Amino acid sequence: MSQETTHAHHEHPDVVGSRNRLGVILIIVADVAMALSILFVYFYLKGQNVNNMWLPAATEEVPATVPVSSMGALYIAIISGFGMLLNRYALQGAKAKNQAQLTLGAMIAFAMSVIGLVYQIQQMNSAPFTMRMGAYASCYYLIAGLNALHLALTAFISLGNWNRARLGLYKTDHWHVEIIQVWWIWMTVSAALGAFALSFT
Amino acid sequence: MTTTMGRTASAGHSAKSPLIEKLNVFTAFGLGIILAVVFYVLAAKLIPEDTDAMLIHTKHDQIILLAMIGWFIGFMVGIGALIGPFRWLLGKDLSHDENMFYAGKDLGTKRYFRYTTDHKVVGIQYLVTTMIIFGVGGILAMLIRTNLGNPEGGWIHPQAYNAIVGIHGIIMIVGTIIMITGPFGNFVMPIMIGARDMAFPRLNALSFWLIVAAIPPILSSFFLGGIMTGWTAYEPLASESPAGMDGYIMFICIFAISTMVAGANITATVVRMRARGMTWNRTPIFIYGVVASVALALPAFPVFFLSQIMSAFDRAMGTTFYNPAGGGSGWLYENLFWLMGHPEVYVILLPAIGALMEMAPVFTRRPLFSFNVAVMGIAGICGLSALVWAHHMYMSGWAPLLNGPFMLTTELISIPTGMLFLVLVGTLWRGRLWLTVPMASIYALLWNFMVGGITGIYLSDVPADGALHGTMFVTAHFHYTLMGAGLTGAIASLSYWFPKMTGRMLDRRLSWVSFWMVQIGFNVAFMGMFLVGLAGQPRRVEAYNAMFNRGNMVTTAGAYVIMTGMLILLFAVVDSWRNGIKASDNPWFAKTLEWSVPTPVPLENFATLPVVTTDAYGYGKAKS
Amino acid sequence: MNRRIVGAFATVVLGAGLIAGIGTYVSAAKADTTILDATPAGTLETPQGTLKHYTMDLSIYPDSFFKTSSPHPDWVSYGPSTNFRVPAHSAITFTMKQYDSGEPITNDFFARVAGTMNGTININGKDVTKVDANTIGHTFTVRGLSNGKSNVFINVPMPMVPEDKMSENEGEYINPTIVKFTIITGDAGEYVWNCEFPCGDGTLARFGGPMSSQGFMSGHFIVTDN
Amino acid sequence: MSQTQTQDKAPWWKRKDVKETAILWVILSVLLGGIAGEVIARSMGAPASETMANTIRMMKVFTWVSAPVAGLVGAIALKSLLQKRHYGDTPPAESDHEIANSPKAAAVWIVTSGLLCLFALVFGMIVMQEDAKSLQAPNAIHVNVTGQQWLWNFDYPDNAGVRSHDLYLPVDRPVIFNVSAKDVKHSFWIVQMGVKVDANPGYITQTAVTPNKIGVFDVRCAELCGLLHAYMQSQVHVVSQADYDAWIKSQGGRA
Repeated sequence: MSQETTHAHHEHPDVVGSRNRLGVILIIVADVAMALSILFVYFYLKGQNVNNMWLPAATEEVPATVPVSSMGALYIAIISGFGMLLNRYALQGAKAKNQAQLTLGAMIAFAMSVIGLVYQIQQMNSAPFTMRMGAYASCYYLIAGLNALHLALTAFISLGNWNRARLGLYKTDHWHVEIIQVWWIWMTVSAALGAFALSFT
Repeated sequence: MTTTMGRTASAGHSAKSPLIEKLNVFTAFGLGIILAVVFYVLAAKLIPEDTDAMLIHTKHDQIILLAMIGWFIGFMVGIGALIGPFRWLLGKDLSHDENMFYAGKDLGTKRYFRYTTDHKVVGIQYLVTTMIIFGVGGILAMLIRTNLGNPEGGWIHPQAYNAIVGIHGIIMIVGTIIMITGPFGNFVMPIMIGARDMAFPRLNALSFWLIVAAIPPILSSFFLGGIMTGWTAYEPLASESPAGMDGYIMFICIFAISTMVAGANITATVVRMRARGMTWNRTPIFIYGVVASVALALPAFPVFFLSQIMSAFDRAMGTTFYNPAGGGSGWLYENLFWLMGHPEVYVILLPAIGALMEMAPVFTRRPLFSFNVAVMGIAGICGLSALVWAHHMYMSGWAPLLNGPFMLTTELISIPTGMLFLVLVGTLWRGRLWLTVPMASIYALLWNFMVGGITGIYLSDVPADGALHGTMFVTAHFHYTLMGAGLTGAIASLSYWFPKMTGRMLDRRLSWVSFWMVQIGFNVAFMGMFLVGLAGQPRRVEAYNAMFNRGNMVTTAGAYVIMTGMLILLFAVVDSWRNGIKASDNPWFAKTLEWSVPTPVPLENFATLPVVTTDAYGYGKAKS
Repeated sequence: MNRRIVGAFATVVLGAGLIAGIGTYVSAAKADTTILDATPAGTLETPQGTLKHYTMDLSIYPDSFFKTSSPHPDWVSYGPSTNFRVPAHSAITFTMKQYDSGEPITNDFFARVAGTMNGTININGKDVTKVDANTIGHTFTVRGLSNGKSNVFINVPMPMVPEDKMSENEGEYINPTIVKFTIITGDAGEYVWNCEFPCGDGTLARFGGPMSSQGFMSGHFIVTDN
Repeated sequence: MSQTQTQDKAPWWKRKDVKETAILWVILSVLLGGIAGEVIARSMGAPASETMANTIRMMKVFTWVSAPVAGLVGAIALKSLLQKRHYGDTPPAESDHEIANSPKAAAVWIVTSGLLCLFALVFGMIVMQEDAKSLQAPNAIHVNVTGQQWLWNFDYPDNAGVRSHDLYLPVDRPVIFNVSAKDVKHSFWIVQMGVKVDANPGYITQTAVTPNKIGVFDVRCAELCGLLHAYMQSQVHVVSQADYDAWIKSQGGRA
């Protein structure tokens, strides 16, 4: 996500912008591949149900695993959605050369990513089972972990975005904000995918 | 090597933060080792002991993995990989002078030991690293072959033997993946398309230093009990293995990130930064090979990454993705692994064939035969290679009904592959063959890849796989494709682009000697391996029935010839690099752009960016 | 020209030397390099006539503290060595002191005796052909490659020592299960043995750790001529 | 092959070098097909089941089918090598023609390879069906195969309690193997019968074969399974039905 300005002094910002957008999209492609294979893992193990241990039966030392409701994951997706909208609001501000709107949107978007991250971690801590309790539990933590990772990354990016907006670095060109918008969209979609998977227990 | 004559203006590095100047490979290793030790000690102290209630003990793996993560963080911080992102975060983007410093301006040889962004420096760094990796893998190969000299093995203990086999496999796979896109894709490709640098120079440096950071973990696994799984790291065996497995996991995770970064970078460069007038029809075929390769790796390696993350969790957190006792499945791992694993072999092959197709017109002095078919072939291979993974699992019993469909997709791949053969022989036909090592390498590729391809047809067939799967036949088959075709292409590329990269010619006599020793030794060795495979010797065995002894002796003998040839090549490279014959700017009289720039190549390649008006294969048109 | 030939030659020599050095190091780096030889004990009447007789005494400890330098002192292990050398075409009588506790075995095929003289083993003085699959401590299972001469299969299950009898005074275990059995060796060759009772606690399928590492619960079983 | 067409008047197939290439093509194809086919048949040894016989026959056919392709590539490459060579530090004169492509040649090439693929596929499918027959055979006997690090053991469910380390089978009777593993992945492989299926922990996989030859054959593990993988081998004793029943009795089963 860093700006590559080695030769920007003799290149038009739009050229640099489109190049960076392509780069980010390609990296997102890789991330998509990973997210999709996580769905594959979830549904494959669910379908195989090896030794009937997808949701293990209760034994004296290990209590039975109870599937959590997928609402939690859905809330994460919704929070990300809000973040995306706010970043879009900031983008419109940048386009309209409205510094205040840009800064405000970027700030709240950052706040959203932090809220989402905290909430996701809280969910992981309050789950009624541990990772060791069978395939379902493992997969739940895998999906939650991916969300947490994405949200942490988003927090870093949107913090930088807010900071740069604050410093007025987007006066001349605002392609950073556009690219961050692309990332926010993927953030939301991936969270939604996780929620989709978890809605099947 | 390249000096740093850039634009003479603004040489003053006034506004630069001193931190950038301080960091280099030494600070990286220092910080990495320190953090590794710190993490190790803290983890050993803080992590609670395993209780007997736990079916899988995890403390040891947690300690080892944390130490390796510590190494990784320390190394990347120490090399300066995080400066860019944090400067972006703070809104203090790097100034032009700082970027020039990053690009290695006026740093002389120091730039080879820093986070240098100049694609030519990265290319040289990759070249040396690749040679080191092949050195390690080669040593392990010789140990394997020596141990197989007698049926009862025993020279090396089975545990060490399994570790050697596995690490030889994975480190050679990584070496062959980077052997062309790394050195030549970075050094030559941007010049070839008429660009001043890669699209994202800092990501370029990142992708290289990630590989350096990945190597210590895999080597450390020798001292952590080794890995007993072979390069495929099949589960659940990998969960049963000693802590050496953690080194493998760490190695793969870091390498996968590097591949992803490089893939995005190279693809963006080629798509967005080709010179004016370089339409897709005028883009050299080597570029297609490289882009196809990295574009294939881009979605493939994250899957591998994930499979190893899950292995790590199974080992260190007690999850049960793969452990059947907890509802896990080994078939899951196989699917994930081969979803990456089959595209990966074309990731290795395509740049090699692309490079040789690039050289064919130069050394036959006639146009590349049917450029479009070549592109179609490469595209076809890319498309199909994502649909064939399960032919590695015909015998795993995971879905017998799918064997038919996967047999179809697998055999279809022989069509685009055949197109590449057509292009090569079509270019040779009635050309004036300029007999150089690259020219001879084209013939070597035709033979080796033909053998590899036809044996592949047997293996793609389910009933035949019932007899051949898991035997030495498979081992010989993929050595013919990866080494006989891939590595041959890489060595040809080395002698072809050596003049541009080093300013000197690769010693002709020595490289011929090495060429013949490697090719003859290779064919002797792996023909012998085909025979024992057909006769029923399993792969990856430390001892075997006496009936296979003769074939194994042949293979071992061949292996020693290869070793000699490779060592001669090593000397030729080192010697020619230091005091070989000075090369002209265009010793092969080729028409691609990289030969139009002076040697050594100036910092930003082109004083003025070129404009392309025709493809690079206009040979043989002189008299018409 | 001259210099190049010399240089190339030197590189080859150095490279080969390096490989040889590493190879020697690796082949020497074994956790258990010792080999235990059978001790002669006259002759023995066997179903196959009178054969030279040898004896071999082994112990199985719940840990490997007895080893001077063990990377994992807490791992279960055979002792005093894990590599045995016995002469071909002769009768070998093993006396095994099994000091470890046990559990039901995962695959009760290995609770059956196979490959010993008369198909029996002697446990604490009683001859038996199979033992209770729920009280196995370890097994001693020898096999070779499947080609004619060396297709050998010997399986000797060893009952556990009940936890309460496993009392220990200053590192000395007492009350072992004593298992005696005689095997008749075939042709010379290199065979292997390992324990088929999963005793690698805390590893997957309990077959990692000592079960999958050299020098603990597996080793070489070398049959030599004369 | 039409990529040899050039500007001059004579039809391309009349040209001298084309004719020589054609001859070379025939010679190479015969050599490759003959030698490779022979080597394969010899190294794979005498089959002990129809499955293995089919496999060997099929591999020979594939060899003969792909030999002409390899032969053609070889012929063109060799002919070009024999025609105009150049040594030295400076490039040769430009080649005397400039054919940059030949749609006809490409089309012929692609269609041909497509047809060969189709042939290989159909042929393989047919053999697959043949091999699958034993799996449906009504008179088949069942054997439960268990892989455990690092040994095989065999149960004969038709005679409860009969178990063995070496596999005993009656000749000319279909056998269905139900294969599983105790710990990690193994691969159950009867070498001379050309059947193989992985033994997966947590799953039961099936394969079947009809041994048609009395003798002693090999079972090997074909999937790296850890420390002593190399030694994970057993023998298969294929005996007459009478001997088989006798053996079952001797093991305490009622045949």
